Amino acid sequence: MKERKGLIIGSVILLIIFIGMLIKGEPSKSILVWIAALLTLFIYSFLYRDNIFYKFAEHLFVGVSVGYGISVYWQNAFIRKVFDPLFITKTYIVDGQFHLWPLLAIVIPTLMGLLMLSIFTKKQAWLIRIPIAFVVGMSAGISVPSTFQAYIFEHTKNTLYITLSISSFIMIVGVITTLVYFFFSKEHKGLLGKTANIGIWFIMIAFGASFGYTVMARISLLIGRMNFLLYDWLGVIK
Amino acid sequence: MNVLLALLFLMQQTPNSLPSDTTEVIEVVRPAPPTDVIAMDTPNDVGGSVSVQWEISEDDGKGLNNVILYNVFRGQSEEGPFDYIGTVGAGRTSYDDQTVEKDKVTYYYILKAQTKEAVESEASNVASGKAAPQWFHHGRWNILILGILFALFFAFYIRMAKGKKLFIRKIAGLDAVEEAVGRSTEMGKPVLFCPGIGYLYDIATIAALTILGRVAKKTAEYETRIIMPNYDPVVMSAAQEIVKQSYTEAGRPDNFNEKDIFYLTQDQFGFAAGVDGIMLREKPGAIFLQGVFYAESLILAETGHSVGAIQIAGTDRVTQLPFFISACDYTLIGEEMFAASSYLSRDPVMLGSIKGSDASKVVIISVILIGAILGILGGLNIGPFGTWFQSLVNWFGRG
Amino acid sequence: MRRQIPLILTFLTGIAIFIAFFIPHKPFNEVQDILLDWAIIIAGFALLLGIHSLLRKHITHIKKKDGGWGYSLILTFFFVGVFTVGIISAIQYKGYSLTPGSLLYFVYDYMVIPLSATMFALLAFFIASAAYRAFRARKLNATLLLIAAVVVMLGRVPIMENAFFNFLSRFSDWFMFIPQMAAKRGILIGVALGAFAMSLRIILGIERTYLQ
Amino acid sequence: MGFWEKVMRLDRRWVFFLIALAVLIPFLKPLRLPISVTKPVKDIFDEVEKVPPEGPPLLIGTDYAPSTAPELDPMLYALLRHCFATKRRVMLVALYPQGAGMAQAGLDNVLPEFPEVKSGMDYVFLGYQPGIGSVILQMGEEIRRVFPTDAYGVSLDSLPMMEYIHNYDDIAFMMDLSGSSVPMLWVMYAGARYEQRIGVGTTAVSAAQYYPFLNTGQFKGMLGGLKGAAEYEKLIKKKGYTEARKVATIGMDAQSIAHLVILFLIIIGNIAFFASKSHRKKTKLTSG
Repeated sequence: MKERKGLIIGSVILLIIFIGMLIKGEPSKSILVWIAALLTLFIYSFLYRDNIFYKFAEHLFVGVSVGYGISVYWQNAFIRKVFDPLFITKTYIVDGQFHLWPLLAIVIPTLMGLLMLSIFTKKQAWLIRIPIAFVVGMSAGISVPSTFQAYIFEHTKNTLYITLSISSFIMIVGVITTLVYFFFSKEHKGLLGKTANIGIWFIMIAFGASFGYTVMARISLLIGRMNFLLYDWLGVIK
Repeated sequence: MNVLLALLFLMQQTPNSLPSDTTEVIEVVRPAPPTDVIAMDTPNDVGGSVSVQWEISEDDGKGLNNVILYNVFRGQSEEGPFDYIGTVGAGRTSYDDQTVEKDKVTYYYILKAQTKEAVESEASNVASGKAAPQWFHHGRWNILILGILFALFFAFYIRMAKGKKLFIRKIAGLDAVEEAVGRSTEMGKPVLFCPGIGYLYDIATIAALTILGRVAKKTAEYETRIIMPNYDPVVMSAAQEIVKQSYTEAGRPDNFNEKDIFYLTQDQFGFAAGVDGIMLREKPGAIFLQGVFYAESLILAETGHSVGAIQIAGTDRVTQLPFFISACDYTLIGEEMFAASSYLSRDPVMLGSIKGSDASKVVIISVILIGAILGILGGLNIGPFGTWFQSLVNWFGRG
Repeated sequence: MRRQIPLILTFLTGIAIFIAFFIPHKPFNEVQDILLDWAIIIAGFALLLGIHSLLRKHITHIKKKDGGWGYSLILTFFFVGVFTVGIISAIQYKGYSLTPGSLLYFVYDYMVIPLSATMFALLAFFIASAAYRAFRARKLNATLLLIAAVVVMLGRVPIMENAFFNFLSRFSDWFMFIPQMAAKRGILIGVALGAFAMSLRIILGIERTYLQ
Repeated sequence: MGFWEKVMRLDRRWVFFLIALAVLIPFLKPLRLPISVTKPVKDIFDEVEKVPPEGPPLLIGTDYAPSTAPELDPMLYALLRHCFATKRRVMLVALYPQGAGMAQAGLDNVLPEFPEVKSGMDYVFLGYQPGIGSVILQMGEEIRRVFPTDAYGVSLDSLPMMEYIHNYDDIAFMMDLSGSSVPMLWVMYAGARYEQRIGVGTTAVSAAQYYPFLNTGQFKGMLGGLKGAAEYEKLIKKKGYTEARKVATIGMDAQSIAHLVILFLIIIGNIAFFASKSHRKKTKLTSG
């Protein structure tokens, strides 16, 4: 309970600092800046605990982003890829000649899309599996060659840039032991176990290092927001 | 990659006017033209493109050192006339003419070097070439070969596996699924499954959905509520089907509530804000963060931790793994997540494919080891190892 | 039937894209782009399901007037509002509603971006709390995590100008380039093999959880 | 529960509070932690010093978006202040769609401090053009070909400053601010083909990948992250050019303090962990 009290006092101090600055500084006269600043504070209030301000900002954010997303998607999916080619540019008519294939290339996906809506019927709801099966099959087909290209070949090749140095040695040991850690079909005992252990050390060191490396970028984000609050909104700093 | 894309983009662009009008030339010192121009079909394409190659001008980087550009011209016959088609910078020795209208028709090319003062050299020799489409991408042999080899491993091990009991090493994060759902049930709290912000065409999302199937079966058995906010509506639809099926298999189809698997928003941080809100209000006892995650990973995992849930995370995005490792109780690292469906089902055929994947790993490790040995021997200038090493690296670098 | 058709479709789509990858000749060169377009169109329809799912949930809340229905009202209001703005902008700019100067662009600039930036910046707090909790020398693995993080963090903000910090700064860069990269490559090759196995299982119809 | 156990289970909101203070305090009361100027930054400063006042301009590329603005904006401000305070001319160009907004925001921020600086006389803002590589190449021939007008629609020919400026020959130094791969394109096209001298300003995360290009001289210098910007601010201050608020220096203070706070928390957490562990062992021994 005592700890709670301390926290409340801490939060109140922060609030007082802000109110003090609001009085002392030259707050922005733009309503947009005020709205953005208040929403920023609303969202940060959730660091203390869930409250009505955060709930308000959260629901506003979800509502706005869905409305925005559907507007953009509407445009990209329906207007550009279905409506325009079907009725405006008529891609299936070239030099006055009718071509079946370009028409099918619009009609087939539209029909598959309509099958998504089969979920609303009770009996034919299974039809939704057809578009899902199509998308999954497509992703599997794309993933096979691209994983080879982008991951296996790229990383094997880059590992093989070898010089006679400690760095090269560490690189090779690191890649191999990490790969050994991902052996699933053998129990990690004996030599395999030891190698896999070195692999997990490498993984842990790597995770620690990239964690530490990222701190700066994250703090930068907060500095950016703080600058907005103190400079653009409150005008306390020149 | 970005640089490559930009380069491709640049190649399609041509300056919209010709740098040829020079009105006040006082003394014209013409640079030497490029030499040994050859033209040939651009390999591994759909046709409509001819590659022109040449040796740089005597005054490019040496001699007068005043060449800054090469202008490429194309004609229908050896005598011309030649039309300007594009420009590349000094030092470059090739240009892909992608504006060829007809395949299998011979075109003629000449080049001229150009200086900063817009003085052009004499024309180079005339080269001729035809464009043609190809039926096989020769730069991708390596992918086809390795792909077939690995696929054969899979076929072999799947065939071997039928009807056998296969070993698979312990994956702590997956063993914890039952514990997590069980604890949630004891506390009378729901289970939250978050598939991240991937689409159904991310393999990691599909892997997450297979995990969802097992989790849902457990929640059905324990009669615990499962909540799943979604980023992609296609994933939502698939998830609804999966959970419904899991509940039917567990003999409790009536407990399935479609409304608990709902769409939230397709905005990265809007989604994070929404899921945070759900965590704070529903106070789930177990949280599964499985799939594709970007910066929101830590926002979700820290909020999840603050409500006291057991958290099991998993993703193939390496940049986010450090945050899951530090904030969650269990984390499936990369491939562990793809192995999950085999691990959880214990189906011999599925486990066979895991064995196939391990065999492929042995191949890659061997390649790296052999490469390292060749590289060291090559580095010490012993025998032909250096060249062998180079060809190995090149083989991996093609395509 | 209800199972076979989807499985066959998955097989055919997967194989078609895989084969097309190796053939630059027409019409194979376009297969992947066309099918990706199809997926976008399908996703467009699926979005209708998403909107239905979201609105049904919140409209029921509002109708029942149960706890927090006011927030559901806010969400619905802003959704409808921004959606209307999107339609107006689309009409105004002939389908290109995101043209700078349009109302939708304004919403993006003044609402979506600042709210995203604010949520994003929460990470500054969370990265600190996660570090405090996780970086304890419990076991060897956790200790390695801790040491690597501390070394790199010290290398990032040289507090003093001396040889030690100069070395640390260089060392943390080396750390990112060599040991960090090594493990990352190992994980990524593993991910690629796992994804390859998963894709094969899907194409061959062994993995069918997603089609339950 | 002993003291150390309490520390171990410290409410995470205290951590949030400390981080908030760590970032807030430097804004209110700059600490001016010592910043040592590194060579890549000094090189950039020297290059800008070599730009002749009222002569050929410094070209600044603003190829970044709001997500990297916290790190790159301070560089833009510092460069603009450096030039405006010393009567050096500036040209701004954006090859990144959102970059034009960033450049305009930068000008809006800095211009009030220099009432005598006029668009078209002392600086020209070219605006945005799509097609990164080809724009860079064409600017090497004639800037007017790609940018017939400036960002405000005024013909370049009517701007006094542009009278003798046609291509890279007339530009003293080029500085690209970007967290993406655009600086590499500047090096490949403007640098390699037109021998334009180029410097880069980038985020702390991307900085590491540019070091090799500093060694080869393809980039004449580099500002890396907030730290680079802070060092640059220090150099301008030392020359007495401006008294303006030093965004990056404040930011760097905040960075250092926040990093120290996190390191301190990690250390305290570990002390608490071991202290409470040994405490528990002792109690076990006595009771057993």
